Amino acid sequence: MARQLEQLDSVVVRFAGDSGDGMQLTGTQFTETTALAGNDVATFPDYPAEIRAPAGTVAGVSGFQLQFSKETVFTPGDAPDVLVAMNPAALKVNLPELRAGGIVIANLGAFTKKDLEKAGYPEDPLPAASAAGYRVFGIDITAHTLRAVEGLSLSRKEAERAKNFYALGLAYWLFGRTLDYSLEWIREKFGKKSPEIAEANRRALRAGFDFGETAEMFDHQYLVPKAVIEPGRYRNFSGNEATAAGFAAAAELCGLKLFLGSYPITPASDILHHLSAQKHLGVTTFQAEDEIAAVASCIGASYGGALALTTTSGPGLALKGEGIGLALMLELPMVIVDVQRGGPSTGLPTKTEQSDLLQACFGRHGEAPLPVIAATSPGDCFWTAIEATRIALKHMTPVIMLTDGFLANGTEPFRIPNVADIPRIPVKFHTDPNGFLPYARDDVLARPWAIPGTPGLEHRIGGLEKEHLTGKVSYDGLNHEKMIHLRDDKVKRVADDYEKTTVFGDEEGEMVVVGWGSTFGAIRSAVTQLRAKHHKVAHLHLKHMNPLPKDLPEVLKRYRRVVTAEMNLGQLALLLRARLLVDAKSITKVQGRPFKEAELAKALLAQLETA
Amino acid sequence: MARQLEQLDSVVVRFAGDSGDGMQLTGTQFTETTALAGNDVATFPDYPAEIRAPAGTVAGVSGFQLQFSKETVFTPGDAPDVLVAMNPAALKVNLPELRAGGIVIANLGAFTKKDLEKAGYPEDPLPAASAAGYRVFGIDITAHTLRAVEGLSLSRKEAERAKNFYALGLAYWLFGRTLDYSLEWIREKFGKKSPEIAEANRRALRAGFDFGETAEMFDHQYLVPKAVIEPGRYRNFSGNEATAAGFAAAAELCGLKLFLGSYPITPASDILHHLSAQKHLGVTTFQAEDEIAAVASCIGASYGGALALTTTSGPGLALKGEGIGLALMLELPMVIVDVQRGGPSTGLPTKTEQSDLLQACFGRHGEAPLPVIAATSPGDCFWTAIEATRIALKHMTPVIMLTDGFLANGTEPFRIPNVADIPRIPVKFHTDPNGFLPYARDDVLARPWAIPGTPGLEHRIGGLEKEHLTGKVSYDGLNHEKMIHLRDDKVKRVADDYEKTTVFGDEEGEMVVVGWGSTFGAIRSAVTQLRAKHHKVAHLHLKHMNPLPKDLPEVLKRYRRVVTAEMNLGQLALLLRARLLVDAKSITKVQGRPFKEAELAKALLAQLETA
Amino acid sequence: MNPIPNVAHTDPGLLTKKDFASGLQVRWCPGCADFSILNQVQKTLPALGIPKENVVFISGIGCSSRFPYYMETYGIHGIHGRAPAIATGLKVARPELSVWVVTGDGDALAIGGNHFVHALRRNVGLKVLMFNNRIYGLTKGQYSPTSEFGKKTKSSPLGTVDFPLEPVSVALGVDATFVARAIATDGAMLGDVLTRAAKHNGTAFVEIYQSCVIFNDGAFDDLTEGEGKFNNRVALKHGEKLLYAKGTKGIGLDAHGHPITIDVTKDGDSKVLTYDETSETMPLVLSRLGAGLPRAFGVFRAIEKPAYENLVAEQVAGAQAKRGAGAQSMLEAGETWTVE
Amino acid sequence: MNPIPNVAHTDPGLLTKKDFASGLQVRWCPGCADFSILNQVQKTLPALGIPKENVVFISGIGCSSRFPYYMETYGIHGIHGRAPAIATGLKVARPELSVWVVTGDGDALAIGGNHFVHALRRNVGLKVLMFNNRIYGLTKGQYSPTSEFGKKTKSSPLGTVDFPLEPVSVALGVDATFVARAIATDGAMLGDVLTRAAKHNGTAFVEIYQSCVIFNDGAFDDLTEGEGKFNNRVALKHGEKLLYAKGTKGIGLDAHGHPITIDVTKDGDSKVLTYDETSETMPLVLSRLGAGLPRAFGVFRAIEKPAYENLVAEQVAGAQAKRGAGAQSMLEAGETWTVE
Ligand SMILES: Cc1ncc(C[n+]2csc(CCOP(=O)(O)OP(=O)(O)O)c2C)c(N)n1
Ligand SMILES: Cc1ncc(C[n+]2csc(CCOP(=O)(O)OP(=O)(O)O)c2C)c(N)n1
Ligand code: SF4
Ligand code: SF4
Ligand SMILES: [Mg+2]
Ligand SMILES: [Mg+2]
Repeated sequence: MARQLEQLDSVVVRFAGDSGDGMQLTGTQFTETTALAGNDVATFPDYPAEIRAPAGTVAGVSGFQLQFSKETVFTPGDAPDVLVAMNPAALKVNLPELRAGGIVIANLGAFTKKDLEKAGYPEDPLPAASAAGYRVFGIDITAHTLRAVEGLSLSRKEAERAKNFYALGLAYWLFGRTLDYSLEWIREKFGKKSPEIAEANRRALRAGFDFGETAEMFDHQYLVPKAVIEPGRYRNFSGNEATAAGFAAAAELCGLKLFLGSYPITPASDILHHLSAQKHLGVTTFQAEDEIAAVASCIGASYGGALALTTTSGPGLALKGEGIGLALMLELPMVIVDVQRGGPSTGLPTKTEQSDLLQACFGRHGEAPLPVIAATSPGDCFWTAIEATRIALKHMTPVIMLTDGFLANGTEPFRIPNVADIPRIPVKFHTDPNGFLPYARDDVLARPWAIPGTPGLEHRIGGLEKEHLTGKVSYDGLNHEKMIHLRDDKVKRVADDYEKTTVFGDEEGEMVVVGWGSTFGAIRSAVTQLRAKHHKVAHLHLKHMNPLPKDLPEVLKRYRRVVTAEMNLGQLALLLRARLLVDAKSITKVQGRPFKEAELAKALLAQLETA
Repeated sequence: MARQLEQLDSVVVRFAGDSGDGMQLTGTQFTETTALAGNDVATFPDYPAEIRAPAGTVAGVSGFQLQFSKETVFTPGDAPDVLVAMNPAALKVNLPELRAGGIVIANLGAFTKKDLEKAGYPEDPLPAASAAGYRVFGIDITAHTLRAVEGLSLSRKEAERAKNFYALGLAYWLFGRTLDYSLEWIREKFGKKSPEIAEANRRALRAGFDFGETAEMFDHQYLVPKAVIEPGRYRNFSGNEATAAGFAAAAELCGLKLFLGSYPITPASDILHHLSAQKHLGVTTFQAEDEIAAVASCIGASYGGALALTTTSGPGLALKGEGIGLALMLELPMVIVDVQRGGPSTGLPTKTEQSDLLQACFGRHGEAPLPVIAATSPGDCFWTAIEATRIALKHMTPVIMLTDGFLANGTEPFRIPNVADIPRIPVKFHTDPNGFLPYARDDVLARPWAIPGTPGLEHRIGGLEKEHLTGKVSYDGLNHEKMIHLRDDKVKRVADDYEKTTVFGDEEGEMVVVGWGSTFGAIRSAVTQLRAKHHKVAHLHLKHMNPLPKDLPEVLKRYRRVVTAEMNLGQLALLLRARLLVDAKSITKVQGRPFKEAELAKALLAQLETA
Repeated sequence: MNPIPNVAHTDPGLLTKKDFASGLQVRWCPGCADFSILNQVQKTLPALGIPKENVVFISGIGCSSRFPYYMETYGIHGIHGRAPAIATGLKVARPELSVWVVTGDGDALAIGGNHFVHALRRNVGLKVLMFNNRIYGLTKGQYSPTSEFGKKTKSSPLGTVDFPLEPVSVALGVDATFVARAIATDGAMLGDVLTRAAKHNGTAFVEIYQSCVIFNDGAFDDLTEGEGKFNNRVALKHGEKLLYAKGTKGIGLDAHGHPITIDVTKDGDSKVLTYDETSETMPLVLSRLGAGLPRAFGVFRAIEKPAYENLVAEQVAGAQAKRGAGAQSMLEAGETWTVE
Repeated sequence: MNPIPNVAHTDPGLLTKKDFASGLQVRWCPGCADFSILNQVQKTLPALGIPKENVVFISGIGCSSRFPYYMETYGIHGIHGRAPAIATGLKVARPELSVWVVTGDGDALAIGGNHFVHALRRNVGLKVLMFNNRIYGLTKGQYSPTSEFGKKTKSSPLGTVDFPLEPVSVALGVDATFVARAIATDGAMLGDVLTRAAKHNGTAFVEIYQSCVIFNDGAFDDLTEGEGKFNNRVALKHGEKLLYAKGTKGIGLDAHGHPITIDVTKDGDSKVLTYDETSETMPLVLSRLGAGLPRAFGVFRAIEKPAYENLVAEQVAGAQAKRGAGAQSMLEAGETWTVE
């Protein structure tokens, strides 16, 4: 049957089901096929907080949303156009977010009375959804899958598990994709190890696709034309993968051994996982007994001449404060990655937030300044890792790199660079014993790195205040003040290397929206919307949170209003006010989820309407 | 011989010697006698960083400075008028600070060649000091003392140890004091236990006094008339003693058991020492294995219904960050005292600084606001402890109280209040199981305190985000945002109870100098000096650092300039800029020592001269 | 004056297992051995004669540390590793409460190792239940301080190079007064140990082998499956001979004091050690049974020593009795003078 | 590519004690036993055959932790309690260095207890010297985790109610591979132990009794003064009988494996234990010698086990040998596609 082929600029799809339903895999497969087909894509996986919440309950729902488009995509999209709901709980959690008139594909096989009860539905919600204007397609995916895999020697449980591939197949059909990529993936992943399971998944995938093609259920297929994308080789990159790869590349660029000292914590653990699988690159990973030991081990490793890295999330950063203070006093290079999550305390550990900015800037006793930089997208984590390393090594200082749960788990297509083409990071250990002074300073105020094993440079350093040049313990008040200022100036000089601050949009005008970190996409989209409505607005996205760019005051001055959009209570706004004395207002959202483009656009519009 | 009696408004005396010379005792005795004689007094003890630096070296010098006056005294004074130097090292360290033409009393017995060498003097410095215009009195205090105690059955070492009383006696004579107070003290302290030592000290004291009277060395005696002091009973109070007493009193005022969980750290340890000696008041002290355990034990104690207190200094506050975050999430009352010292890292552990303000305000992950208050003088630590307790209990929140090394060890005469006359601190445990909701809120947004042991109120709390009202774990984004705002509002409401902000000096004018903490005295004096020169300036001293007083913007607006004076790089200025968007400039000093009145006055004057 | 409510306590005699279930849906993975422990704890509590409102469960972070939510008692779900310190504060402030700590092998021995050790050496009256699944469950499968050497996990894809801790040895090394080991799924054994732990004066440490079906399935199969139950386990019973393998084997000592197996069927049981849980050294030896010897379960050590919270309270009470005073006394201590 | 300088090392054969003195004025109190240890360490090092530039001393905070400043080697004066963790990072990054940790009883066992324990159980090749003066010296006299029960100090004016830790037991409880105890002022004993510690593969833990003349004077007098030297001390010597009191007494075991005194003059030495420092249990027993028995000194345990840093390095080297690659491989892992 020939269907109507509708062309769309962009589509948002969300796959949702129980944690055990394999929705993350479905989402990833769909994303990669879509990217291969030439669309630009952004994703947002959303896990439940519990390891295994009771099956079928609202707490156990796992979701994966993606947006793909013929234009550049900055966010995983606001409201899904299509929701695949593998059970009633998934429907319950996700239906409220679907756009008006959106498509629901529901697995009727999981809409039994018991399932409805577990989800807390008194009755079947699908009729009401239809009545509310959603286009609801109820399909017994479970039964169709079981039928498709009949004859294979699988338990019922194993057979049923293929149903995510059925849903995937159907989704592929709906958007005119081919099955090639996933078929190849199945072959590689299961082909040898479990040929029966491979076959089940293959059959389910095809069955889903064929159902779309055959059954007279759908009267539309959708086509999203190819985006114009910079030529090159691409991959999907999550922020945590990109961070791990970034530091591996940075180690190569500076020629040092990468030493990761870390203690597992959600959502940062994956960086440890990725890097612990890279021993063949010469990477050393040390799973410490706690976060304090992790940062302390980095102090030792850095003193020994390694590229020292520690990765954590908010609670871990809190624990590392004292150790970072020592690193700063010793003026040893290292990078501390904080993958921010919902706080305070244990907070919402699997959700995203940007609320550690002030802790990163001020969370140490004494005058303890250090550079803080933030990644703006999953792929940008790669580049930010290299930049953090560059700063740490050039300026002999610990550097805090901020990412967040959204960046860490979200993915985006990433153009693969050639590591060999990236500028090296020069490092020179001091070796000359002649007139060696451990706290002498070069033109950026960095002190020499003199590592154990070098004859004639034996010296002692420590957390007590040290004498300028000699590094000896000094209790002298004037020396202390001098050193406080030196350390402060040293960090300030990091800004000398920044590129000129650029904005997206109008070079001057009504409003500049300042963002940092993972809100990049939402702000870019919202500002684009506003500009389409002929507002003179711009988007300025900060990467360097401390020190701030020197030309920032001058840029901000060109706009009547300065507004920040942040997933906290306005921490960047506070920083801008404190440092630049600009009346920055903030649009905040602290719901464990990124801004939606529309809600942000609306909030920005409201700002424009204020006096 | 009759001497000329010179009347002075105020005098600054510094006693200095080797750590083993007993200068702290000499200083304390002199202070108390002086206070008893009716002067107002402020003191500044200055210990060496080492336990026992090598005797006779510059590193081992211990000093005690005091200022006494017929007016109210706000600081221990800038430059001493009189320096008592028990050895060359003491002279070397302290002479540069003596005011031009000041008096030096040097113990010639310790000016041997070897002593001079240890202090790093190539030759006897006394002639040069005379030539430089100081009035130098060289006396062989050691020999005089030994002669005075001849005949007692003491070792030479014991005999020599009395020489600080000789110096004290001489100082008493110089300022027309009586020996009564110190004689009584010697009797009480040594009378029974070691009558020989008591006798030695007595004889040395008298010998010093008599030497002044008899020898024709001094042609002046000095008289500082009595100050007009509020009637009442007084004592000398160090900040740490006052803090300890403040919390003991607070416990009595609220009727709760005081639980102190602490880990020793300079300069906070004395609070632990004082309170561990108060078991007879029902005080429980727990010396924890580290600072994290200390704050954690407070969480347990507070959950159990005790008044929980933990005391520390900067590095300890850094370690407590995560625990404080939990307390904040559990909304349990407790007070965290940070006796600030020189940072960052181990820094200058025995010196004073005000550089933990931003850590106190922002040093936790997530949005984690809490009240921060600061004591302004040693005696004020008592009142601040009570205020901190009041806020913690009324608003069910952890409160950070900031003092510093200068307040902690410095003393001032303190008018002893009647604890019975201090307003009670009302506390009510929740007991009614009817409709009990652990996270319901009262009019100040405080939640009920329902302690274990109460039937029917069994409930679980934790660090995960909790549902409004029920306190159950909630992963809901909107609830999270609501709770973030509730916790923020709760802390903001603390400001509803503040008294009107007052200033010293002009109600409007050229400049308001804003201070906090231990700079009170220096700022007050400097502003007084400026006002004497007819500048329209005022001094505003903040006690509540977070939330700031609501009327602060309006008060600051009345002045053309807002200037802070702080012992850091301008942390309060940063806070004022961030919160109030005022262009606060800061005068900073980070030398491990408080401002001098004169240097501050000069810096303020310079501010007045800027555009 | 003390506003701590002086309440009439509920009658513990009326309590049943159900009274200790909070009603919250239990959210461990199906098959997780944590369920068995929850079940056994809820079974054990009613028999202890403690009013429910006097029971407090305090935990850190981890799958195991979700435990307090499922108990209808007072409880704190704390931060990672700090439960023993939180519990110490509570127990010292309120010695009359029954305070339980629930923790995992990571929570107690990685980040929380220090607080764990210090609670034990101080002999604070806490019941510390450590669920040992030899893995970090909540963070999805990294190795823990009790993971076997060479284990492949998410953070050790080539196998760990960390030598594991033996929790019972650690506890004995810091002079814990009550040390026991049990298996989550062996209800009878666990129930006995829990009851004895609850009645112990001072810190009672109970290591519970708990299988994590998701990230470390079958970790204890050699002890729970088939003949392993008999051949690989020896039960510690105070005053009884150390027999195992259905009585066919026993544990003795060689001349150097090293533990050896004795074939009882051949050599009789005269050389078999009679277990003494109060011995200074026997528990140490039994905690080190190496290759060829079974693992010991039950109570390793139980000795009498004053509990910390009582010592604290007695010192305070003693001081008060000698010299009761008010805070005014602190203000008036030392030298004072009067200005008229 | 690795810019770590490939230097010609100095000849360790030429080193003397003086070469290890930094020349900085030593700032402990006159009479402090820390001086004795410094002296002994500076004496021991030249004989070890290690180039001076390869020696690193890492400490925490405390009087003892000032140690690195006085050594003409590399050194870090760290933060309180974290020296073992700092040292672990260094040793793992640079296994060829000789890394020493100097710490106090507070630094190692109070705030630093966890790092201490984990360094030991991992068997990181560190030499950990713990100066045990049973007090916090630097902060002027509070009790420490090794202070005797009931001790009156600044923070325990009525006496402590904390039971102390026995550091050797703690170390054995976490399976340390080298555990020893010495007395600061007994140069010969300390020298022997330091030399053996330095040569040990893996963590060597040495507890050193060190008298603090200011805040805990005479703490070890029973072991160092008069007849106590003989009657209250037994020296552990591998393969030799455990004799003391000038050979008149010995240590044996009773039938339950409990240590007992044997009167050699009466009963001969046949029942006296021959010490085995590689035994699994004998060091445990010797660490628990209670009332009526002497304290043991010397090497309690010395066993062979691979050092952590070597295992780490071998794993990395093995992986590199199998599959050397550049970071580019991480970028290209997984699915990629090309846009033309
Ligand atoms: C300060 C801090 N660091 C790290 C974490 C992450 N974390 C939570 S639980 C856990 C380990 C859990 O292992 P275990 O204690 O064995 O408990 P299980 O889940 O196995 O029961 C970790 C590393 C955290 N919550 N807080
Ligand atoms: C985080 C932190 N907490 C507390 C302190 C204070 N402090 C310094 S050394 C010390 C204890 C020292 O005792 P010990 O380790 O026995 O060394 P000793 O001085 O006796 O040699 C303490 C509590 C600190 N420097 N840092
Ligand atoms: S992850 Fe393991 S320990 Fe955690 S709930 Fe699941 S089975 Fe239990
Ligand atoms: S205080 Fe004690 S340990 Fe510290 S240097 Fe002095 S004598 Fe030695
Ligand atoms: Mg575990
Ligand atoms: Mg000590």
